[in-house]
Amino acid sequence: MRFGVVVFPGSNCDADCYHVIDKVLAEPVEYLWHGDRDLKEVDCVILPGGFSYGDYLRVGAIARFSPVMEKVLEHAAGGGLVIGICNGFQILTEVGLLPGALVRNPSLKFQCHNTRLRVERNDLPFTSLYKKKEIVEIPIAHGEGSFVADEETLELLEKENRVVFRYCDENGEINGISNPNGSLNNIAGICNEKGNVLGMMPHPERCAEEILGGLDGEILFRSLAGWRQGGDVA
Amino acid sequence: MKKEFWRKMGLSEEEYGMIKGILGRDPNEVELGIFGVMWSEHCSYKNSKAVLRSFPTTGERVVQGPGENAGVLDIGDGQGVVFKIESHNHPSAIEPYQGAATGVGGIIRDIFTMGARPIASLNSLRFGSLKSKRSRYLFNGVVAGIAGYGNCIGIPTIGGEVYFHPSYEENCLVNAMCIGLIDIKDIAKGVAQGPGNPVLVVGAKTGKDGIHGATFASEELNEKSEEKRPAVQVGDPFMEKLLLEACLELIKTGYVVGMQDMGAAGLTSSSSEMASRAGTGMEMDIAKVPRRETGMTPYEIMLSESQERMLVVAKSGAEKAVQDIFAKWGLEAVVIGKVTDDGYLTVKEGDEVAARIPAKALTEMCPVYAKEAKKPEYLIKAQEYDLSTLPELGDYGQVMMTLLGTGNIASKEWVYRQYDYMVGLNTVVGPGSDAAVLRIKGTNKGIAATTDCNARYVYLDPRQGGQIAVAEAARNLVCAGALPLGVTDCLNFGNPEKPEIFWQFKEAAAGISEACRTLETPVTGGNVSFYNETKGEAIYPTPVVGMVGLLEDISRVMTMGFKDEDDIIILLGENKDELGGTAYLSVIHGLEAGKPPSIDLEAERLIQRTTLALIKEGLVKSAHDCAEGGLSIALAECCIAGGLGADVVLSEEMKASSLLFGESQSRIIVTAHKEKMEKVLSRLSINKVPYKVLGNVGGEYLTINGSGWKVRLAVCDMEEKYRRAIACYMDM
Amino acid sequence: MFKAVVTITFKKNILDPQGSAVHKALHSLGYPEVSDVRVGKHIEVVMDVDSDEIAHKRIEEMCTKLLANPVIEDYQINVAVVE
Amino acid sequence: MFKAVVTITFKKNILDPQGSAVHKALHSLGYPEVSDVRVGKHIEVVMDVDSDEIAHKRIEEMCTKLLANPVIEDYQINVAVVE
Ligand SMILES: Nc1ncnc2c1ncn2[C@@H]1O[C@H](COP(=O)(O)OP(=O)(O)O)[C@@H](O)[C@H]1O
Ligand SMILES: [Mg+2]
Repeated sequence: MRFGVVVFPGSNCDADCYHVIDKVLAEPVEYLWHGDRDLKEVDCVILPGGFSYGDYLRVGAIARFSPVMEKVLEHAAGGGLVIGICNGFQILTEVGLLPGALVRNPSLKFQCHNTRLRVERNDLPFTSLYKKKEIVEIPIAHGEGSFVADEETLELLEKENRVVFRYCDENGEINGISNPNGSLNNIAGICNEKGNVLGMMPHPERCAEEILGGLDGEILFRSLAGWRQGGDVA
Repeated sequence: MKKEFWRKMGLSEEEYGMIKGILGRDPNEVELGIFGVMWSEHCSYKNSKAVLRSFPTTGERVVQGPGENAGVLDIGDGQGVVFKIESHNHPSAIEPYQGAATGVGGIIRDIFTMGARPIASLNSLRFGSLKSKRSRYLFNGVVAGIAGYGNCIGIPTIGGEVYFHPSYEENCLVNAMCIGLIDIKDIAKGVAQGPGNPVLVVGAKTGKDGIHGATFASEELNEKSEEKRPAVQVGDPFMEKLLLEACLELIKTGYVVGMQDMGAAGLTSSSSEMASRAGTGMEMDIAKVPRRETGMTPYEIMLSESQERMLVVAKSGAEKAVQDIFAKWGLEAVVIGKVTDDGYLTVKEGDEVAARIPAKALTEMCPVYAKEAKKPEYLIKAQEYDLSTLPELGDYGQVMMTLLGTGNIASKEWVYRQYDYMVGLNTVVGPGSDAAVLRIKGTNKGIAATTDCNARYVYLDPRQGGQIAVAEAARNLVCAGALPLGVTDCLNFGNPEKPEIFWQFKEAAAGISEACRTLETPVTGGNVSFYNETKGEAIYPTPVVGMVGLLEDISRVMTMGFKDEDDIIILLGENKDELGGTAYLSVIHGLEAGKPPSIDLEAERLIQRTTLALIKEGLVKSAHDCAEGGLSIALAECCIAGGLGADVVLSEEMKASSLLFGESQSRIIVTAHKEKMEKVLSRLSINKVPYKVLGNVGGEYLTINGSGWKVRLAVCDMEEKYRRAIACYMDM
Repeated sequence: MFKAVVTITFKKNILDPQGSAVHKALHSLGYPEVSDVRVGKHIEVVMDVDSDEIAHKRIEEMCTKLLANPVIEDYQINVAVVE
Repeated sequence: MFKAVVTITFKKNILDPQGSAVHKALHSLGYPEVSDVRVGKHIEVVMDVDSDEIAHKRIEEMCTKLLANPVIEDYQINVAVVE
């Protein structure tokens, strides 16, 4: 599995994702410059966290017009894997690959801390090595991560089983207290219909080494790395 | 020249005379403006230089001491740690969000100007009481500003400190520290070498903002301060991120001769300092400087403090290559002049000469003053206060809970949860512990960092307070398993023209000096911030010590939380009957009096080295120093951090309040597995370190048994109090 | 020259935490008469075009393309001539 | 009931990074006619007061106390009656 990490001028988790794939997983990985229309034939595109173009107007708003995104859209349409983490998730909703939007945390504050997530499905290339309903700990770090969508969209997401991660408590309960940012239905991550595009607010790359406090995020990258190349997405 | 004009520039009559002497003629307005900022305290250190000379600045590991944009220490393998602290107090008091944000931006530039990649930030903050609306407004804005800038640029904010005290009510303190990592061979300096080499302005456009920021920082705040609008700027962290990446890419090419960020006094200070350091001159056509607004005068362009700009001296012929790199990042890089060999700073607008001044006249030739110093009256009274008459409160558990819930001791989680402290994947120990620890990828090493200053001690005895600030910083690093390496300091004081303030400053600096010598932590840079007063009232003297340390083996990193049931708790150091200057006195008795705790620097050093050896040998499982609130609070913090209780006996014959809440220095709490205890104790005996076995870890309660008294508190109750306190105030 | 002022507000069903925070703050500052607060964005775009009509058309386009996100936001446009 | 609309923008000489970012983005999206962009805040405050005059007085106060920081921002107020 060849990975590509997109670099927007204001990305700041690009090197972190690269590090995990290169040094922890020892898998091939390339940087993809925002101004180039070239995905370097990678299998999985990562849109990393950060502040793509400063995020001054709306998070992810300007990034969606960058040349590389044209190719990412094509890649996704052809069934290629795409994962957007944090700012990457915001970009995916702006560009329309995923529904809904991410708005300001009700606390009006940037929030950086660990969260517990329940893995809602493990039949995806991104989550195949997690157990179903497994509770994992992955940190968030965002000011605008509150997931919103209109009612129909939300219903559709639930009906089609497209919620991949939900904020939960230590027993896996989904409730208000375990919801750090007011996301509807405690949504932390969703996928598209085909299941080849994932967006999530928490940062799996930040817990992929024991010394940094956990390995729950590494499982996601290992799932991807082990996914059969060209294999069908469930 | 009219007297009002040079007075307005902050110059004295003698200084004006000197300038005329240097130039051999009357200066014009532009020249006077340039002298005004360069000879301001903020840029010239004219009132503090003589005192700062006493700092130890050399050592085996010092690659770059004071004088450059930041200090550099050798950490082995050809790598260096680059670090510096700086104040942004006055702007933050006027516009907390932007003031703090641009403070962070400024110190980050100092680090990457050296060619280093910034890897972490810290900050040291002081506000008035949390009960005050204005303080909460400032606190809220400052933290948001630090977060807004640091999170966006992607540099983790890994630690710092926050204190609340009424003396900061109007004049908050915002000190920002940044740490970078560099291959020593790649260090870039702020020098304009090689006559004929091109000089470029890179980064953001120049606007009218911040004109006279340096002079502003060299005056007291008053009702008129709010009118000094231009002195506050708006930061653009995205622009700085672009500038950072472009500069680091540029330095790799080898085309850079010298580089300096445009901080206080903008183009003026960067050009004159770069020329002065190299012994060269510089000629610039400011008509070429890209600007944001029309109709700017030479005076305004030279003095603008627009953020996110750098001055670069490149190798001749490399102009295009430099411009290409900046273009890739969407930035401008414009040649505005060249290095000359005449020693003059020549500012032209087109063909017109707007200013012509010897570069060294602006730097080295600035007069240095030895101010009058006088021991303040308050000190004698405060130190003589008779503490023996204090009533002994019975319910020590209640006192502990009260202390855990005061802003100065309570968890700073409300603050650091707003900071992205993880980005970069190096944060092994984040905020909330004694010191933060970063790993260095590709090696087994780690760097630890902290900032510290107990201003109450400094107020009650500036020299001793200065010593303790250094000792505590070093102790915090040691508790993380790191060897303290060096210091950057930010000396925040009132108006130095008052002999009492200057005395505080001199004494505190002397204390820092002494401690740095004994603990072998040279000072590689820092910052002085005077005039922190409002309406004639000075802040508490606050010499903040920023310190970095080295872990040779990151796997030996240490944290303060208790680890396992039945581990043995050992206290290194001695409990003394010292309540002067404590949090207990201040919070419970409303008193800020007495002599601060004594400190024996040699004993401190011994305890620190011994603790470090125990950690390196893997003999202990946790380490935490006793600081504000004393032994009882330190124990509570170990319990809360580890989620475990403890059973402790304090058998000494001493007043319970002194034993529990006294803040005697040079004490560290460690825990060890039962089977390692003998070995630990024998090490301590051999090293002649005084110690006491206090008890053991376990259960859900912290129980402290004294002679005739007992404290028993549930860990979860203490945690609730400790973690929620600041949020409670801020939700008001 | 034309100046278009675009006002962007959250759709009715979207929570406006900034508005609520300001509302709360105003109450605690002693303004009980305040019964609702909404916070939105104000964007001024100066354009060098020939007619009011073109100005309208172009700014409308900018709004749908970039300035507003129709999933969460409504916008309102005002165009005026400037010297 | 009165509704006050407060528009808050950075002062003229103050850098407006948001405005510059949008300006740049609009250019690269094919709107070269855009010559300036400023981004500010739009705040709607609904008040239950008796007269236009009081509404003005109170909102003016709220602006200086909380809504705007006169050090870097200008504000503009518009008050209208609402049902
Ligand atoms: N302004 C701040 N920014 C980030 N972290 C902070 C800040 N203030 C305090 N902290 C963190 O809270 C912890 C406790 O700080 P402090 O009370 O100064 O402890 P100590 O007495 O050990 O120096 C430290 O880990 C520190 O890094
Ligand atoms: Mg401290």
